[in-house]
Order: sequence, then structure tokens, then C-alpha cells
Amino acid sequence: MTSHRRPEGGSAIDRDDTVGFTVDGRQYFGLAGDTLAAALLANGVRVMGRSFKYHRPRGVVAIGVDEPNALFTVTTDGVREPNVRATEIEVFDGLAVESQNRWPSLDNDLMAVNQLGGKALAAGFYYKTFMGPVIGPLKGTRFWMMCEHVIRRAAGLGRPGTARDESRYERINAFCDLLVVGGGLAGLHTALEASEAGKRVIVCELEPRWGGGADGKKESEIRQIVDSLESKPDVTLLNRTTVWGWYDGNTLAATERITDHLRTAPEGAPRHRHWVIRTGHVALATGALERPIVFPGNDRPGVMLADAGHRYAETFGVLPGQHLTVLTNNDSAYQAAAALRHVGANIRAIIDVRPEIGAGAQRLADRAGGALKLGHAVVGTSGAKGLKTISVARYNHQTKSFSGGSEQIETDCLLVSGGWSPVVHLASQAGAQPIWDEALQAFLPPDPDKHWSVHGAAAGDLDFGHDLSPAPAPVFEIRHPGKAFVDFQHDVTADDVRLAHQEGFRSVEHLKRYTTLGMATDQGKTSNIAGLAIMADALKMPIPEVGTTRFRPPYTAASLGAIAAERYGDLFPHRLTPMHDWHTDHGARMYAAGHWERPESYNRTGETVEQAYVCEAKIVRQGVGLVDVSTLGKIDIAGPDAAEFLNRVYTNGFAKLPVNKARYGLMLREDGFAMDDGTTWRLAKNRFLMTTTTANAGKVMSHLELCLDVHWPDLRVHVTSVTDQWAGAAIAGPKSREVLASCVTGTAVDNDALPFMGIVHGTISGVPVMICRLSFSGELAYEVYCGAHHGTHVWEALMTAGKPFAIAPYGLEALGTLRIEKGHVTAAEIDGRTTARDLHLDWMLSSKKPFVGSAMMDREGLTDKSRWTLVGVVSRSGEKLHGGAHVVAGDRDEPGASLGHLTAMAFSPEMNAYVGLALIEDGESRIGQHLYAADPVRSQTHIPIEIVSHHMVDPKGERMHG
Amino acid sequence: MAEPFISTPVITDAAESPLVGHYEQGTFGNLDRGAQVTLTERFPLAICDVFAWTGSETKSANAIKRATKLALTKTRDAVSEDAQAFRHAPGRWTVIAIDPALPETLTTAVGDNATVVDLSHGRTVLRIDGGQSRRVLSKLFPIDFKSDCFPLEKGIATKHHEIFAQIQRVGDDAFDIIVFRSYARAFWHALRRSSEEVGYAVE
Amino acid sequence: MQIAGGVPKGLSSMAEYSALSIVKNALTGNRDWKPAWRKPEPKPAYDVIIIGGGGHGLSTAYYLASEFGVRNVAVLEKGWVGSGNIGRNTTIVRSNYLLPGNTPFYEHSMKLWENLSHELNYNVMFSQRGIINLFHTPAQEDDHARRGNAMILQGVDARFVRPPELKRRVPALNVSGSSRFPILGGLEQPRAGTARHDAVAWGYARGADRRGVDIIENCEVTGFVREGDQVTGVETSRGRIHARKVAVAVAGSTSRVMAMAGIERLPIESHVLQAFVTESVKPCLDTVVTYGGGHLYISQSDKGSLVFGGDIDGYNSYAQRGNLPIVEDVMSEVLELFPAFAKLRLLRSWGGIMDMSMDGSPIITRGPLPGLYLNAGWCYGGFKATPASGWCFAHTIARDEPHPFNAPFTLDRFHRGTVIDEKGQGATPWKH
Amino acid sequence: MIIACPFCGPRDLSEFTYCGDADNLAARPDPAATDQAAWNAYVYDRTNPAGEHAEIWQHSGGCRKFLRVVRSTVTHEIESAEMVGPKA
Ligand SMILES: Cc1cc2nc3c(=O)[nH]c(=O)nc-3n(C[C@H](O)[C@H](O)[C@H](O)COP(=O)(O)OP(=O)(O)OC[C@H]3O[C@@H](n4cnc5c(N)ncnc54)[C@H](O)[C@@H]3O)c2cc1C
Ligand SMILES: NC(=O)c1ccc[n+]([C@@H]2O[C@H](COP(=O)([O-])OP(=O)(O)OC[C@H]3O[C@@H](n4cnc5c(N)ncnc54)[C@H](O)[C@@H]3O)[C@@H](O)[C@H]2O)c1
Ligand SMILES: Cc1cc2nc3c(=O)[nH]c(=O)nc-3n(C[C@H](O)[C@H](O)[C@H](O)COP(=O)(O)O)c2cc1C
Ligand SMILES: [Zn+2]
Repeated sequence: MTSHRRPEGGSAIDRDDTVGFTVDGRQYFGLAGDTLAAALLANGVRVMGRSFKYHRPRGVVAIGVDEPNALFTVTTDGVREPNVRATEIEVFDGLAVESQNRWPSLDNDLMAVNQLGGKALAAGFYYKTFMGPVIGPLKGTRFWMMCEHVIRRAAGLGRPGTARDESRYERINAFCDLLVVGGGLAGLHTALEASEAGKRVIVCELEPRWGGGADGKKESEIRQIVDSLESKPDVTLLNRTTVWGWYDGNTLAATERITDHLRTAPEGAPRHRHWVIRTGHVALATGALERPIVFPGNDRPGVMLADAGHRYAETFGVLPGQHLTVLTNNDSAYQAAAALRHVGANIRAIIDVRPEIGAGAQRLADRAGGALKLGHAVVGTSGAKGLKTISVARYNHQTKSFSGGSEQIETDCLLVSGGWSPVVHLASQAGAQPIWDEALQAFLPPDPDKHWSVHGAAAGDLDFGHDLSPAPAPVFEIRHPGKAFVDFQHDVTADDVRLAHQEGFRSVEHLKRYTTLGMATDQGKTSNIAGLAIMADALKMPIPEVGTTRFRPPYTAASLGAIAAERYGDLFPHRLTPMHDWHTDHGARMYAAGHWERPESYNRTGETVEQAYVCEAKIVRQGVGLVDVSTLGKIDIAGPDAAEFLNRVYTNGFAKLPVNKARYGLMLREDGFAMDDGTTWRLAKNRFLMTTTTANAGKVMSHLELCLDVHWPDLRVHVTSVTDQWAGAAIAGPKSREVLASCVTGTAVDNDALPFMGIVHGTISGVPVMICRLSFSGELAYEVYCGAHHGTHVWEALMTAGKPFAIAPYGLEALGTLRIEKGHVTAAEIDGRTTARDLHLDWMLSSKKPFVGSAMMDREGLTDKSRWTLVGVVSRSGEKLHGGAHVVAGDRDEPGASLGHLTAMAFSPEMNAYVGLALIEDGESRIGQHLYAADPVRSQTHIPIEIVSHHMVDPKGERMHG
Repeated sequence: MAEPFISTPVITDAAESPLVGHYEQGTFGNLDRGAQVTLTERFPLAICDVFAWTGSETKSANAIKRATKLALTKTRDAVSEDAQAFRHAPGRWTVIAIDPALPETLTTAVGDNATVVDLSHGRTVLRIDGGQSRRVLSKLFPIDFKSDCFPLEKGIATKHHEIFAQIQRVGDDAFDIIVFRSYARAFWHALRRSSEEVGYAVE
Repeated sequence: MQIAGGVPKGLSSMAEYSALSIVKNALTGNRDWKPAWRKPEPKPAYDVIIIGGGGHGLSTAYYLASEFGVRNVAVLEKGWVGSGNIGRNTTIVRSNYLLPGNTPFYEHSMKLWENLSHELNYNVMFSQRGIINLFHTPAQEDDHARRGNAMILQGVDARFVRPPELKRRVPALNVSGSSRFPILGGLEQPRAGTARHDAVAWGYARGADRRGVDIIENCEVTGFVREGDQVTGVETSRGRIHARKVAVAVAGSTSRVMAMAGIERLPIESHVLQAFVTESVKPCLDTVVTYGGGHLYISQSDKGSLVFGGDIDGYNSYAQRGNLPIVEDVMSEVLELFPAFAKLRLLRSWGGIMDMSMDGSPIITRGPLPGLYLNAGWCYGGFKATPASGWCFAHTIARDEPHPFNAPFTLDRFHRGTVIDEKGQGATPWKH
Repeated sequence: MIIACPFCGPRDLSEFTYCGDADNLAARPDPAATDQAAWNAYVYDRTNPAGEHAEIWQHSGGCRKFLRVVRSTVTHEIESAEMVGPKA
């Protein structure tokens, strides 16, 4: 293969540093500083990809983020990254990439038969067929799904993998006065000026190198500015950093690529860093992108953007071909031609659709050499795997007519320039419409406001050098028979655009959706303008009236890993109770409850969870057990109006609660449904400690704060979350008092000193504790609270004191069993849809005072007799019940309608049966009925049950009061 | 009207840091330029929330000042050798001291002017110091740590992930981060991870 | 081979779509394809005007004409057909509801979906690839069982899948048990799936048009014409149009449009929901998966993009674009489930304006004024409802009474307290 | 989005929790009153304007105070943010 590398030149490459890399296992060599595209071009490789639909062979057309064709999969440590543009992959020794969307190989892709579908595969064809037969085995959606299966495999680009990506992604927050997007000359100058005025500046440039599209002659100027910026403490220069999203409040998102181009990453360095930049002002200096012209055969490998060809030579010392031709509608391509000639390229011809050109262009044409064919156009190309010849005909771009025959020119690279489109994407993300500029035949950014400005080429300030005009002739398509591509990657042709028009899909947004124009990985950077120009032509409307499709983040695709940085995997936030290590050291299986981790059960070797929890529950009912309740929400409520405040937020009264007593309370939402329950302890006249369920701790806290700040600012009450301050352990069981008596000092714990719902203060093993006698299990029980740093110490002291009584720790499962037996409710029953009455908590609804929810709780929907109410359920067959099973009246074959469902189940050692709680239609009246618990989705069981009162064990509460 | 202080007072010898078993001393991460930040846990400390009643903010600030000998005013946060305090909400301060008697001292000092809530057990204080501390913190919080935006002694409330946290600047390059005790281990893990790039020492 | 559904006699004779017609047209250079629907000028009056050319408005028009014999109908769309939420959703179709008020309605919708491509002679690419709702704790397992059992007892398909099957069917899913919320299993509705959202809008538009309905784009309703309380027409950007009945199906714009009719307050808030697609990749996810440890729903389109979404941004908005924190949250949930996808790349994100109701369930009703009909409150679940919503709304408009399927979806259920609250969040619409 | 908390200064959206329509919350009926219509309207009905909207946000990851924020629901532009409740 011929080398296309010039003997000299190439600002980015290091000629002394040869690197080896592989494509589909085949070895190539490039130079350090090369992109994959440059290195492959240097190796004479032309086919770098296959298109989406027709699997046509494609070469590289661009040099940057607008590249639609040359996509590869990069695999690092077994993790695949599909669809990476060859123009963005920096080669290093050992780089291994894979081509995509081809089988068996890039050069010979059997899927290319799709091309034979030709016109039948035109836009919208999917919608018109594949409906399948209306009868028979393929009716309904079957036939389509069969076809879809094949279509899906043909579609898609690169193949993703299944191996976990172990790379590190990091996030960082930044603040500045000025964010400069784009490190070309315009951006660098803007940054310099601002930094000299003392501003805090961040400059982001997506390329590795500074300077953007600037001419090679500007290198020292660029170096100087960069050096000067680097020396300023308040300037942050970020290369390989793409600003991709502009969000409200001048918050911008950027991705910095830190290690992708390195063979080995430095310790601690993330692969990508997600920058969230909050800035006073944004300076957009994002440059302009050259756009191609649509003409038949324009997708043959070897057809390339003129500026790209120019820059491959200048930056990488690579010629895009041996015999070059140029097709243009504007002056900028003359510069490219002249520059390429200067580095030794052979320019065969310059074909310009314009009948005449200015002196500047003429001078460059003379320098470039080759035939200058004004008023001509390319009407076709040929070449099997790459461009060999082009056909050129005389063309009048005003009348769009051809004259004379066509002439063949041999060329292996056609450089095309269809004019320039300023990069308006970011400015338009927030919704502002870009503005059409008739002279430039391009959209310019909308009018800036005080939050942003736009500079350089992005502002339409296209300066190609003196004597050259930035204004192109308004030619977007050379219409001539043959497949002419508008969107390369998605194989959208000019005829597809016209077909969309013909079928009524005339809005640009319809055009996009019907043809998929602009929906590929390049998001239409090379195709959108041509597409809408062709539509405008069909509609006989000016381009601005057709408008553009909406710009959306991200500007270029951003890795999911970067955006998710530090929010997944082992960095997911979690909270541990003070006794966490003790639990895990003693065999506890931990259970993820929101942010918290809680012991589920303590599994002695070989035990199942059920064996463990039954054993633990038995120990509590018969002896004594200890459970960690530290995760309960705890709120300190203080102030002269604290009791009044509680009266308003709880359904029941708190004003008369004596000091050192606790009370069970229920809260409703404003709409009258139950919200949360818990006990509240009066520690002093004006000081309460409220507990909430673990799950609702945050919600209740905010609710209280809202009530105080928004509804009742006149109340003198302070609320403070003290959840973390206290470790809590509930000691429960007939022996619990004896255990406490043996270890608590400073207070008595007998029934007189510590009656039901009483509170005392004492010490355990030298540590101050607060003890409240209350019971969730229904047994004689106490909650022992101490400072969290003392949690393990007190827990261990209780375990030691309990040893003579065979104390055992119990987990959430056993706790659940005990409360089910007692008919105590939790989140499974207070599920946001139940009322106090449904849960038999209507005794807590005070009629003496209004409270949150009182005005709404008696509406017909909340008092309807057929509502589901809480009952107990006992398995009559001894079979295991399942939470989530439904209660039905009929047998397995004809279960009938659901009457409600089991909210929770457990094996009750006390009743020696599987029991549960259920919410069922008119529950009260069904007590004593024999029904079934049906779980068809999971266990397929259909278990005979008896409906009982939800108070299954010790309904009178004698044990806990004892 | 002052309520008796509700005590889970003092930290006894039995007190245990949440980082026990997870606090490994040494130097870690990319040490090409040495350890550019130092991480420490400050334990044990007395920590209180002081919540002034409307109209009593100045009196409360003065009371905190008296109790801690900090150069505190109603609007100015303060740091000394053995105490620190910052206003994290209107009329509301976080006060930290080495003296375990802080909760009682404060309760007495503020009298009826404010509510004092002892949080000594409920919070963990981690310190980061060193030239790259701002960069590390920037990875964790959406807060501007630049010197003039985050002056010496200032304290603020924010959050990490969904979890409440507070930060006070205690030195030129030193910041104390105050997190829930239950979250301390997960946060410590994140803090260490974020420091690896610049190299860090745990003292 | 394809057998065409057939157009009723006397209606538009526009070309029937079929494999044959494609080949025929290809041979003639695709010159004979006609517009999928006409671009008529508005007439001065109609029997029924439907405001909103989204999925629900178009399907209502279609069923009014095809099922209820009401053909003198116009659909008024302020932009282009499908520019609203029908054109920007994550395309999930399912009927796996928990509460009895919802199930029959969504199951009716599912049945209509199953024959929709035929019915419309338009391939809406409904693919019954199943949905799997993952659960991660025993309590969540019970919740999912409760839902699955409710479905089965009402005749809807549901099954449990366990990690080994999950691993086989969704190889990239992290079922290792190492994650923060290890996967215990999933509730699958095999008949659920996805459809090509735009095609649904276009198919209904074409189907309605062929039955005589006028679909009028770029026609924004700017006011109502009333005689006393009675609504008798609308003012539009293309002039006044009279109608015997005016039906509102404008999703996120409900409050704005109803305010023009003098209804200033409704149990609805407009909130922005974002959605996301990655770049196209080869098939790697052949079903729809939802995450129980947070809020994420994800599938892969036929083009190969992963299509997914999560929570709404959570504040009132009419802006059709969201903010960064939710983007970060949603990506982290993708990676929590699929740690292999960290190197896949986000291609595009966008937003839609949801009509969030106070209980998360819809409203399909007569009123609140005489001559006015309201279809709203779809939150982020109205795509799947498109067929049944149109069908029931057409019934309600034509017969002046609801069908039993939509009888629970009244406007007064909020005040009466007969809410249908699938999430149990009460009147906080941004939490549904 | 950035909300300028009068106490904490400008802070990121992620620190705030939305609490709904401020004018509606301010119109909470007298709890002792049994005017069901007023309660129904308060709990369920919203004006939901396109444009200026007064709303309550809690600075939950900050000072935890509630702010009355006037914001455009069309542009997300924030006009003002004021503290509600007992001020200090
Ligand atoms: C990001 C996102 C993801 C979603 N994901 C799913 C999903 O996976 N599954 C699911 O079932 N649902 C989903 N939904 C919800 C679903 O898309 C909607 O509930 C449903 O499309 C709403 O009904 P529609 O199609 O009629 O609405 P729209 O398509 O919004 O139609 C309303 C139409 O009314 C028009 N209109 C408004 N005002 C006027 C006026 N004054 N005059 C004339 N016309 C007017 C609008 O332009 C619009 O075209 C999602 C929604 C979003 C935004
Ligand atoms: N190639 C061109 O774009 C081009 C075209 C015409 C003229 N010029 C010459 O270049 C000068 C104009 O320079 P300029 O600075 O306006 O444009 P420029 O093209 O030189 O620089 C723009 C830079 O912005 C970067 N960029 C774009 N979007 C970005 C994003 N989202 N995040 C990060 N970086 C992003 C690009 O990579 C590029 O380096 C003029 O002097 C003109 O003569 C260049
Ligand atoms: C199911 C689905 C799949 C999509 N796939 C793509 C895609 O592959 N490429 C793309 O650019 N956009 C895709 N989009 C997004 C659309 O381009 C567009 O952003 C979305 O419909 C909202 O419209 P808007 O951005 O014009 O407001 C998809 C949208 C949906 C709903
Ligand atoms: Zn604040």
C-alpha cells in the first residue's frame, strides 16, 4: 500500500515515535499524535465504516466531531466502547480497535445486499408493510416481531459488551466568571482578554490541541496565548473537554477525557471527568463546521470535506489522496487546494458551481494548479471500494440545469466544500431559534443576552484570508440521477427527503422522524442544512421559514459513566447504625432499606432465614431478645408551643401527656389518608422526642418544618433531626425487665418506676441511657437509647447482662413476625392509600381538635363501607402464606374477584401457624370466614385461610402492660 | 422557662468512632508530587446545634461567644484552637468544641434565648488540609471553595449525594466536613477516593 | 404475505399499504405515494372538534369515525401532528396495574394494541417483548407479587422471573448480588412491549383522515365560543370554528387550554419529564426493564438505541427541557443495573410536559361545562393508553356517558375521595 | 437551575426540594372550618400557569428554610426568592 504520509509537516505528530495498533487484528503503524483516521489514511486505508441501513462502504469525510462514517469499537480490558469516531481516537502503542456493522469484514460485508432493496427501502417503508396476516399463527404482532428480530440484528452500529466497566469516572464542580467554549483563536483571545481583566476563566477545548481551525502560520501566536493563560492562577485550561450541555442558570456540563489516549493511566486518574460548570457568562467560540454538497455518488470513500483534507495534511502530514479534485460553492476550498498543493499534492481539478470567482480565489486556483472548471458540477462518481473517477458536467446553479455531456476525471480524492455552518448548537439548546443569514447561507446563533456572547467563526465571522469571500453560492444539492446522500450514516438520500415531502411529512421535524435524517451519532452535523434546503426547495419556501430541528444536549455523545460519576456502584450513599459491625460479626444478613442497612436475621450456620427468624421470635416471646432500632427517625421538638404543635400534626392529643411519658401518635396527610406513625416522648414540659418510621423520617421532618415555616409561623417551636445522635435498641420479652434490672443503674425499672409508656434515665455500664417502656412486639419491652458513639458498648452490655436469660439478637424478619401477630401496622399497611379507619386506628382520631387531615378524612371515598380494612389471616392447611397474595372466595379453578391482599406474612411460633395481615373489602364483617390466599404469580399456591381479627396474639395487651 | 438540658451527655471512654476499622494511617494514591492533602478524623468532639428564638439571635450569638470564647457575632463565624462555630441557617449555629461539657455550658449560657440540641454523637467531623483540598472538595460538593467565596472561618450547610452535610473553613487550605455519623463511613470512602488523584495522607 | 385490513366503502381511496404496494411503487420510482393525510382548510363547523393532535386526540377522532359513526370531526393541532408527548415518550406499552380502577382500562388498551397495525393498515411496530419490573428486597417482592396477582385475577398475563432467567435473557444485567440493591427477581408481563411512537400518531392520523376526519395542523386554539355555559366552538389561529361538542386532549397543555374556557383550577400540574437515547448499538436488551431500587425504565429501540427515562424533574414546567441533576440520577441508575454500559454514550436527551394529576390516574369525562369533554391527567403513562383512551373518550363523546372502562376516571373523584392512587403519594403530583 | 437562597447564596438545584404552589399553600383554610369546598380546592386544585409561578422550595440541603420562589414555568428564569416563615 502506498504511504500517504508526507516526508515533512504535521504539527501534531512526533516523527520519532512510531506506534503500533491493530484494526480487526491487523497490525498498522502510525505516529504519536495521530488520530486513528489520520493513521489509517497514512496507511492508505479508505474504507473505514459501513452505513447503517444499506451497509455501504464508507470512508472518513471529516476530521473532527462531525465525522459520520468512520466509527470503530475500542476495547480496553475487555470492556467495549462502540461507535468511537476515528477522528477522535488518538493512537498509542497497543491500541486495538474493531470495525463495525459489517459481516464478515469491513471490506466484504454481506449485509450490503440491503442496497439491492433500493427504492423499496425508501423512507417510511417500515410503516407500510410487515403487518402480517390477520389470521393464523402469525396474526397479531407475531409476524412483525419475527421480521423485527432480523431487522434489529441488521441495525445498530457497534456491539456493546457485558463485562462490567471498572474504569473510574469522576465528577467535579467548577465556578467561574467566564466559561469559554472552544480553544480556537477566537476563544483563546476572549479568554486572554477576560483573564487580563482579572476574571476567573475556564476554557474548554474538545480537541487535544489548542488553536482550532487556525492556519498553521498562527502556531506561535497560539502558543503565546496559551502560555500566558497557563501562567494565570485564575484560569483553568481544559483540553480534550467537550462542553455538551447548557442547562438553566448558566450551568454547563462538560466531559473531560483523561486517559483514553494513554496506554497506561496514572494512579488515581479517572477515565473521564464530568464537569459541572456554573458560570456568570458563557463565551461561545465553537467555530464553524464545513458542510458537504449532496450529489450522486457523494458517499464513495475518497470524498471528503475540503477543510478536513487540508488539515489532515497540515496537522498530521498525511495527504488524503494522490490525485485530488475539489468541488466547491465558495472560496474557502481554494485555500485548501493551494495549501495541499504546497505540501506536494497533485490537484487535478477545481470544480466550482459558480460561473465566476473573485481575484483571491483565482490567485489560489493558479497556485493550486489543475483545471479550473467554473460553472461545473460533479454529477456522479465511480470506483468499487473507493473513488476512482468523477463525472463533471456544465451546470447553471441558478436554473439548476446541466448542459453538454459529462467529462470523467480520474481522482482518488474529491474534496468538497458546501459552505460553513457556525456551531450554534449550545446556544440553541435552551430553545432560542438560530437566525438564518442569507449571505453566509447559514444559521447564526440567536441574539445573545447578558449571560452569553459568541465569538469568531461561531458568530459567522468567517475569515478565510484577504480577498476571499465567506459567502457561498446557495447550492446544497446537485440534482442528477443517482443515489445522493444527505445523511451518510443513516443512508438518507435526497430522494427520501422529497418522498417525505410528497407523503405530507413536510415540517422539518416530520422530515427528521420520517426519514431519520439527523438522528445518527453525528446528530446531523453534516446533513441537517442540506436536508432542510432540499425540503425548502420542494416546498418552494425560503430556508428560514422551514426552520431547523430542535437542538438538544449533548452536543456530542457523552459517556454514561461520566455523567453518572460517583453515584453508582460502591459509591452509592449508604448509612450504617452504630452497631453495624457487631451485626455483621454475628452472622447477620443485612437488608438494604433505602440508604440504611439493617439486620434481617442472624443466621447461625446452615439455617434458612425462616428458621432463623422463627427461632428469634420464639426467644422474644418466651425469653428476651434485642433488636437494633437506631434507624428510626428521631426529631427533637422544643419550645413553648411544642405540645400545641403536636396536637396539630397528630390525630390524637398530646397536650396532656405528662413529662416522662410517651404516646403512640398517628399523622395524616392533608388529604385525610394516613401518613406515618410513631411514638413521641415528653422529656420535659416543652421538649419532646418524636420517632418516625425509618422510611418516612425525611418526609416527616420536612412536613413538620413546612408546617412551622409556612402554615404556622406564629408557633414557637424548634425542630431538629437527631436521628444520628441516638443509638436505639429494643429489648423485648418476658425477661426483659430482669435483664434491665441487672444492668441499669441510677434508676429503678420496676412497674412503678417504669410503667407502660414511662421514661427513665439511668446508666448502663457507665454510659448514660434513656429508657422508654413501649412495645412493638407486644411483649414486655423497652427501648434503650444512648449516644450513638456508645451504641455498641451498651448493646454489648445488654447482651452480657442478658446472657443468663439466654438473650439473643433478632432482626427485621423476627420483628415483622412479632408485629404481625400483634396486628401492628407498618409501611406495608400505611401505604399511602389507607385511612386510619382502614387500619382500626380510628380510636386515635380526636374529635376535640382539628389536625392535619381532619377536614378531609370523612369524605365519602374515605368512609365507604366496602373499603379494604385490616384483618388477620391464618393458614388453615399449614401451608406457607405469601405476602402479596390476594384473598379470594373461590377455589383455584374459579377464584373470583380479588377481595384484597396480604400485606405481610410470617410463621407464628406463638400460634404454630402461618399467619398474615391483610387489607380486604369490608374486612370487619368477614372475620370468621373461610377464604383463600391465592398467589398465582409466584408460588401458585391457593391456600385455605381463616379471616381473624388483626390482634392475633394477646389482644388485650396484657403482656406488654404486665 | 429554660428547659433542663436533656442529657446523653459527654463522651465516655466507651465512645467509638464510626470509622473504627476503616481508618488506616499512611500515604495513598498518586504520590508523584507527594501527598497533596491530609485527611484526619477529629474524634471525639462536642457538637451542638443552637437555634435562637426569633428576636434573640444577637443574644444567642453572644452567649455562644461567652461559652466558647470564640470571636463570634450574629453574622460572623469563628474558629479557635479548641472551638468553632458557624451559622448554618438564620439564627442557627453549629458549635463544636473539644471540651465535652459544651452542651451544658451552652444550655446555661443561652438560657431562654435559644434551643440547644446535643449532636456530639450524631456527627462526624473530618478534616482535609493541603494545597489540593479545594480540588478534592470540588469533586464532592457543588460549592465554590475559592478563597473569597468561602472565607476563612465561614461555615455552610450543603449535601453530599442526598445526605445533609456541613463544611467550615478552618485554615488557609483546611476544611472541616461535618457529616451524619451513620454516613461517615461511606463519606470517608468517597473522600479518600476523590483524594487519590492528588495523593493523600491519613494522619 | 400480507392481507390488507380494508377501508370502509365510500371513504378515501388512498393507496392501501402492503408489501405489494411497496414493490409496485418502488418500480415506478415511488412517484405515486400520496400524503398520509390531507391538509384540509378548516370548515366553519363540525359535529365534534378535538383539540390536540397527539395520540389521544387522533385516536379519539379515529374511533369516533370508525366505531361510533361520527365522521364530521376535526382535530386541531397547534403544531405538527405528534409534536407533543406522543412524539417524545419512551414507548412502553403495558397493562400491569395494581388497582382495580385501572386494570380493565389498560387491558382494553392492550387488546387494541395487539391488533392496531391491522386496524390502521399502518405498521406501528408494536413489539410484545415483555416488561420486567425488577425487585430488590423481600418487601418489594411482595409488592410485585401483589401486583402480579391482581393482574392474573383480572385476566392479565403476569409471571415472576428469577435471576438465572434474567441473566440469560438480559446478559448485561448485573445479577451478581454485589450491587447495592441486589436483584431478587422481576415481575414480567410478557405481552407488554414497545411501539414506534411516531407511527402511532401517523397511523391514527391517516386512519382518521381516510374516514373523513379533518386533521388541521398549525391551528392553535386560542379561545372558546360559548353561549352561556354551553361550549359551541373555538377560536383558533385560523379563525373561529363551531362545533356541537368540543373535546380537549392536550395533555401537558390541559390547564392552559381549559383556562381559556374559564376553568381556572384543575387537579393537574404540568411537569417536565426527560427521556434519553444512547447511540445505536447491536441488540443487547430484548425486553423492557425497570429498576425497583430507584426509578428507571429502559429498552432498546429497533434502531439500536437504548431508550430510557426516570423521575420527572419535579417542578412545574412548560419548557420541554429538563435539568442536569435528573440526567445524572438517571444515568447512575442505568449503570447500577448495567455496569457494562458505562462506555455507551448518551446521544440525545429531551423533555416533555406531563399533565400530572393529583392521584397519578387519568381523567376521561364529560364536562366540566356543557358541550365540553375532557381527556387529561396522563402523567408519564399515557402512551400505552392511546388506543383505549381514544376509544373510551369517543364513547363518552358520542354517547354522552362513560364506558365502564373509564367510569372511574371522573373529575369529581378527587373531591369525593375516590382517588385511584397507584403510588400512594396523595395530592403531590410531582411524586406520582 | 440555580436558586439564590437569601441566606446561603446561590446554590444548585440539587440542594432544593419542591413543595408546590406558594399561593395555594398560603390559602390553607382554617382547620376548624368545615368548608369542604375550600378544603377540596386547597388540597386538589391548582392554577398551573404557563409563565410566572410562585412556589415554595425547601433548601433541604442547606439552611432547610422554605423559600417563596417566583419562577417562570416557561423559561425557568427565576425572578425572586424570599424566605418564608419566622425570619431571623
Ligand atoms: C419523556 C416521556 C416519556 C414517556 N414515556 C411513556 C411510556 O413509556 N409509556 C407510556 O405509556 N407513556 C409515556 N409517556 C406519556 C405519554 O407520552 C403521554 O401521556 C401521552 O402521549 C399524552 O397524550 P397525547 O399523546 O394525546 O399527548 P400529546 O402528544 O402531548 O398531545 C397533545 C397535543 O395537543 C396540542 N395542543 C396543545 N395546546 C393546543 C392548543 N391550544 N390548540 C391546539 N393544539 C394544542 C399539542 O401541540 C400536542 O400535540 C411519556 C411522556 C414523556 C414526555
Ligand atoms: N475550521 C474552522 O472552523 C474555520 C472556519 C473558518 C475560519 N477559520 C479561522 O479560524 C478563526 C476562527 O477561529 P474560531 O476560534 O472562531 O474557530 P475554530 O474553529 O478555530 O475554533 C473553535 C474550537 O471550538 C472547539 N469546540 C467546538 N465546540 C466545542 C464544545 N462544545 N466544547 C469544546 N470545544 C468545542 C473546536 O474543537 C474548535 O477547536 C478565524 O480566524 C478563521 O479565519 C476557521
Ligand atoms: C423512542 C425514541 C427513540 C429515539 N431515538 C432517537 C435516535 O435514535 N436518534 C436521535 O437523534 N433521536 C432519537 N429520539 C429523540 C428525538 O430526536 C427527539 O429528541 C424527541 O422525539 C423529542 O423531540 P425534540 O427533541 O424535537 O423536542 C428518539 C425519541 C424517542 C421517543
Ligand atoms: Zn439556604
